[in-house]
Amino acid sequence: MEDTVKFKIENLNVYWSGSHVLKSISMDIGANKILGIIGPSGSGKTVFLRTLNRLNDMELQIRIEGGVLLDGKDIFAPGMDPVMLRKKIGMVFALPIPLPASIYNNIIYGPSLSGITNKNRLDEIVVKSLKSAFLWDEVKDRLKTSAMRLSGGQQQRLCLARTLAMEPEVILLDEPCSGLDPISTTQIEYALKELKKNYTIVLVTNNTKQAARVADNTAFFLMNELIEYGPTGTIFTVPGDIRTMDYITGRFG
Amino acid sequence: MKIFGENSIKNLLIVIAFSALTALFLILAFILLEGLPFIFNIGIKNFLLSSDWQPMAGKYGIFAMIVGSLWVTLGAIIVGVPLGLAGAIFLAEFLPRWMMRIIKPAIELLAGIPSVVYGFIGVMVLAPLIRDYIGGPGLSIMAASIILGIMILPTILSISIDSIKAVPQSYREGAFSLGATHWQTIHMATLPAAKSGIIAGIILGLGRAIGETMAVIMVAGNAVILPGSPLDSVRTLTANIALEMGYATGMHRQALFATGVVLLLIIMVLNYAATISIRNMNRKV
Amino acid sequence: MINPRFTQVIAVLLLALATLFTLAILVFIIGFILSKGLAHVDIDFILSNPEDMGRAGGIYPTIIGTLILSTLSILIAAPFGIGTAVFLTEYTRESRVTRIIRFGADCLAGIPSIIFGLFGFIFFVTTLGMSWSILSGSLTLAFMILPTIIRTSEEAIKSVPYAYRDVSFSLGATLWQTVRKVVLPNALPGILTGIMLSLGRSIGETAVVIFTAGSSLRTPQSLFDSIRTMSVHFYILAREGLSNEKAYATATVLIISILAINLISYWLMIRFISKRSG
Amino acid sequence: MKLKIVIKVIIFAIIAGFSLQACGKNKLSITVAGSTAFQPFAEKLAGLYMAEKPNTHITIQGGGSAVGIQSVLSGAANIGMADLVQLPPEAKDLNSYIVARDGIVMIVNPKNSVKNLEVSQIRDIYNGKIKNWKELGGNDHKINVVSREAGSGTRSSYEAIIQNITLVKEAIIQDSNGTVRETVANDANAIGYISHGIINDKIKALTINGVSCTTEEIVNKKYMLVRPIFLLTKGAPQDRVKAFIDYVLSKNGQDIIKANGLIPAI
Repeated sequence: MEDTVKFKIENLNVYWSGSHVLKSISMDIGANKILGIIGPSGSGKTVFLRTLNRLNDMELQIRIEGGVLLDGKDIFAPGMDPVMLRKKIGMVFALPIPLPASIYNNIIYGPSLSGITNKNRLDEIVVKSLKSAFLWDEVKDRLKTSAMRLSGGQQQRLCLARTLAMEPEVILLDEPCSGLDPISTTQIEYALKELKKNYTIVLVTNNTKQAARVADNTAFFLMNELIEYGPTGTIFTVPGDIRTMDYITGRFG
Repeated sequence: MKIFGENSIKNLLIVIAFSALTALFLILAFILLEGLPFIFNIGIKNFLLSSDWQPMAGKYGIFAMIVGSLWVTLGAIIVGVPLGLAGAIFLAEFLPRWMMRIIKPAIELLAGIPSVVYGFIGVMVLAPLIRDYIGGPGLSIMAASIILGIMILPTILSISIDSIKAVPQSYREGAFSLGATHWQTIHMATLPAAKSGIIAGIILGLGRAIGETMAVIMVAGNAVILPGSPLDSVRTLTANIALEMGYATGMHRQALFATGVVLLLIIMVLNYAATISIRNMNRKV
Repeated sequence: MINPRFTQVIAVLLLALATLFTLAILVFIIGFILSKGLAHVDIDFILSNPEDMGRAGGIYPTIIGTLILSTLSILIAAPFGIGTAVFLTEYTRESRVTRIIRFGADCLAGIPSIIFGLFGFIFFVTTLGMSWSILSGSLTLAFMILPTIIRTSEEAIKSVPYAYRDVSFSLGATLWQTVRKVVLPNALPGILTGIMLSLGRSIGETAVVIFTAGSSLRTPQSLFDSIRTMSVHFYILAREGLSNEKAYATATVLIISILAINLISYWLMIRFISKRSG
Repeated sequence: MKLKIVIKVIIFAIIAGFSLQACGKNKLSITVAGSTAFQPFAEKLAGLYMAEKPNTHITIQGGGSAVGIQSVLSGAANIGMADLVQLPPEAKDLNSYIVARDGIVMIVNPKNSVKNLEVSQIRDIYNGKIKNWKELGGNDHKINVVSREAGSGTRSSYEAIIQNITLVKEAIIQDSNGTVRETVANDANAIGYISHGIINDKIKALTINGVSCTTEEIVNKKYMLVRPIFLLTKGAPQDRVKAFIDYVLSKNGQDIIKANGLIPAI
C-alpha cells in the first residue's frame, strides 16, 4: 500500500433491485501487486469486481454511489467511456468461457476490436500472450482448432491469455480456479505471480489458501461489507477482527 | 467517432424495432378506412345480421358467412383437437425421445404443405367420398372441417407437446408414488397442469382455421346459405373475400373490406383469449 | 370397478391409434401427390416454358417466380425481424415499450393471410401504384413473415449464453461489436431455422400472391413485373381444369421443395442443439 | 461467415441482374388486364405477336372483367379485357372492340338423361322453382345447382341473357370455369354453365331450345347464350396499342382465336 495506488475506492455503495449489495467500501489497490479478495459466497466479492470494470452497467436496476478512481480519475465520470475502461482492465471469469471459435481467434478478439488488423502484429500478440499464460507449448501446433476442445485448465489459461492480449493495466480474476484441478490451479497461480511484475491483479477467490499463497494484500468481505484489509501476512496471522479469524480458520464459510 | 457509431446503430435499431408495430398499424388503418365507412353506411344490422348477399342487387348481408366461418371452425376443432391432443400425449409420454425426434418434425411437415394442396386433395378425394357415401353435394361443411382439422393438427400437436413437457417431473412423481398407473397419472396430474397451454394451442389452431382461405374455397362449396346440416355447402368470410375480390369495384369492394374488418375482429377476440390463457399458464407454473 | 391397468391399455391403444392416423394422413397426402406427379416431373418440366396456359410444357417461369418472390421477401423481412429481436433482447430492458412491440408482433402473427392480401392490394398495388409486381408481392409477404422472424430470432438470441457477452464486454467490445461478433454468429442457426420456416410459408402462400404479385405466366424482366409462383400455378391448373397431370407434377415439385426446406431447417436445429450442449 | 459472403453475392447478383435487364429494356411495353376467360387467348396472341415484333413487350394480367375496366380507367393497363354482355356504366366512355365471342354452355353429368332445356326451365332451375330432375324428365333426384361467383363475367352475361334470375341460395359457387366443370363431372345431379371453349367428355352439353352450342349455330345467331369479348382502351388507341388490337382483329389473329376454341368476332 505504500507503493503507487492504482485504484482508489471511496465510500462505494451498490444497490441492486432494492438490496444493498456493497456497503461503504473504501480501499486502495496498489499497482503491481496481487490483491486477494476472500469471503463466503454472496458476500459481494463478485459485484465489487464487476464494478471495477463497469461490467455491472449492463445489469438491470443497479445503482452505484461513491467513487472509484483509476490512476486518480473517476471511472464513473460522465466523460469516461466504459469500453475504453474495459480495454485497460481485463477480466477472467469463474468458469472458463472460451468463445466458440479457434484458439487463435479467441486471442485476437480483443486486439482486433481495437483496430489491429496487421497479420504479423496479431501473430506476435498471440504468441506473446499464450506464452505469458504458460499455454504456448501445449497449443502452439493447433492454434486453428476450436477452443472448446481444450481441457478446463487449458481453457482458463486461454481466457487469461485472451485478457493479456489486450495489454491491460489491471487484471480482474473472479474465482478463476473454482472449476479446476490442483495441477491447473498451480499453473494459473504460477502465471499470476509472474504477471504481477507488469500488471495490477485483483483475485477474487473462495479458497482462502489460494489468497495466502499468491496475494500480496488480502481483503475480507462478509455480508456485503469490507471487514478487514491488509497485507496478506498480517491478515492470515494476526487478523484484527474476530470474524476474519473465524473465516480463515474455517469456522464458517 | 466510435461513440457516434454506437449511438446511430442504437437509433437505427429503435426505428427497426417499431417496424412490426408500423406494419400492424398500416394494415389496420387501410382495412378499417376502406371497410368501416361502408358498415356505417348500410348499417351494422343490415350488414351483420342479414344473410342476403347479392352485391349486384346492392344487398350486402354477411350473417350466413359469419355462421359459415364459425361452423367450419367448430368442425375443424372437433376433428383436429382429439387427434392432436391424443397424438401429443402419446408422443410426449409414451414414446422414447429418439422416436419423438423423428416423428415430431414429420408432423410439423404437415404445417409446411401449402394450403392449396390440402384443398386439392379435399376436392379430389374427400368430397367425392362424402358425396358417394354420406350424401349431399360433397363440397360441404364436413369436407371443409376435416381438411381444416388436419391443417391445424400440427399447431395443436406441437404446442400441446411443449406444454405437456413443461409440466414439472415432480407432479408425475407425486402421482406415481401414490400408486397411480401411467395413464392415471396423465389424466389426473399431467393434463390438468398442462391445461392452459393446451387451450392456448387450440385457440391458435382455431385462429388458423378461421383465417384459412384457399383450402376452404376449394372444398366448402361457397353457397351463401345458413347451413342446416354438416352436409350443406357454406361460404366463409375468408372465401367471400377471395372469391369476389377480383371483380369487385365500388360498394362491392368496400363490402369485401368490411368483411375483412369483421374477420379481423373475430381473430382479435381469439388472440386475446389465447393471450389470457397463456398468461394464466405462466402464472401457475 | 374397472381395472386401472385395463383402462391404461385401452387408453394407450387409442392414443397410439390417433398418432398413427395422423402419420397416415401425412404419408397419404405426400404419397398421393408424389404418386400421381412424380412420373410427369423431369428436367424438361423444370427447365422449359409452359405452353397453352400450362396445359403443356414446363413450369420454369413459376420456379423462377417462386424463388425471386420468396427470397426477396426474406431479404426484406430478415433485417427488420432480426434487428427488432436484437433491439428487444440486447438494447433495452423489459418495459412498456418492449411489451407493446411484442404485442404488435403477436397481433401481426395472428392476422389471417387473406387480410395481408387485401392490405397489399390496396396499399402497394393500388395506393402506391406498384401494380401487381414482384415488389408488391414480396413486400406484402415480408409483412406477413416479419413476426415469425422476430420471434424465432429472439429465441435464438436469448439462447446464446450470457457469459459470452460478459467475456466480450470485458475484452473491451462495444455493445454493437458484441452483438455482431459474438451474439449473432452464435444465434445464427436458430435465426436460420426461423428464416427457413418463413421461406416455407412464402412458398406455400397463394391468396396473398394472387392479390399482390398477380399471375402472369412469363419470366419476369424486372422487379415491377408480375409473376406467378408454383403454388398459384398449381391452383390455377387445378381450378381451371387445364391439366391434372401438370397440376400433380407442379404440386410434386412444390412438395419436394418444402420437404427439402424442412429437412434443412431440422438439420440446422439439430446442429444448433448439439453445438450448445457439447 | 462464408455463408454471409454467399448471401451477399446472391443479393448483388439479383439486384445487378434486374437493374441490367431494366436498363436494357427500352422495349415498347403493353399491359393487358381483365377477363380470366380471355386471358389464355390473350397470352397466346401476345406470345405470337411478340415473336413477330421482338421489341414489343406485352404483359397479360387476369383479375376479371371488372379489374380490366378499372385498370384501363386508372391507366394501370393499356388494354382492358371484358367478357360482359352489358358493359357497366363506368365503361361507357371507353373505346370498345369486340374481338371474339364465346358461347356459354349448360352442362350436366353424362349419367343424366336430360338432353335439352327450354330457357324458362333454366330460369326456374336457377331461381329454385324446379328442384328435382323428375320435373324435367330425369331421375328422381334433387338438382344440385352450380353457379359462378358474383361479379364473374360469365355469370353476369348468363344472367343477363336468361333474365330474371335470383340465384337459389343453396347453389354451390365455384370461382372458375374449370371447377364448375369438375364439380359437374363428379356429381351426377349437378347442373352448371361454362365457357364453350373448355367442354370435354367428362360432362355433357345440353341443347337450349333444341339448338346446340356449335360455332355454326353461334355464327347463325340461333344459339342464344353468347357473350361478346371486348378489348377496351381509354381514348382512341395509339401506336403500339393500336397495332396489337389490329393484330388481334386481323385474319391471322382471328384464326388463332378460332383454332383455340373461341368464336371469331367477324
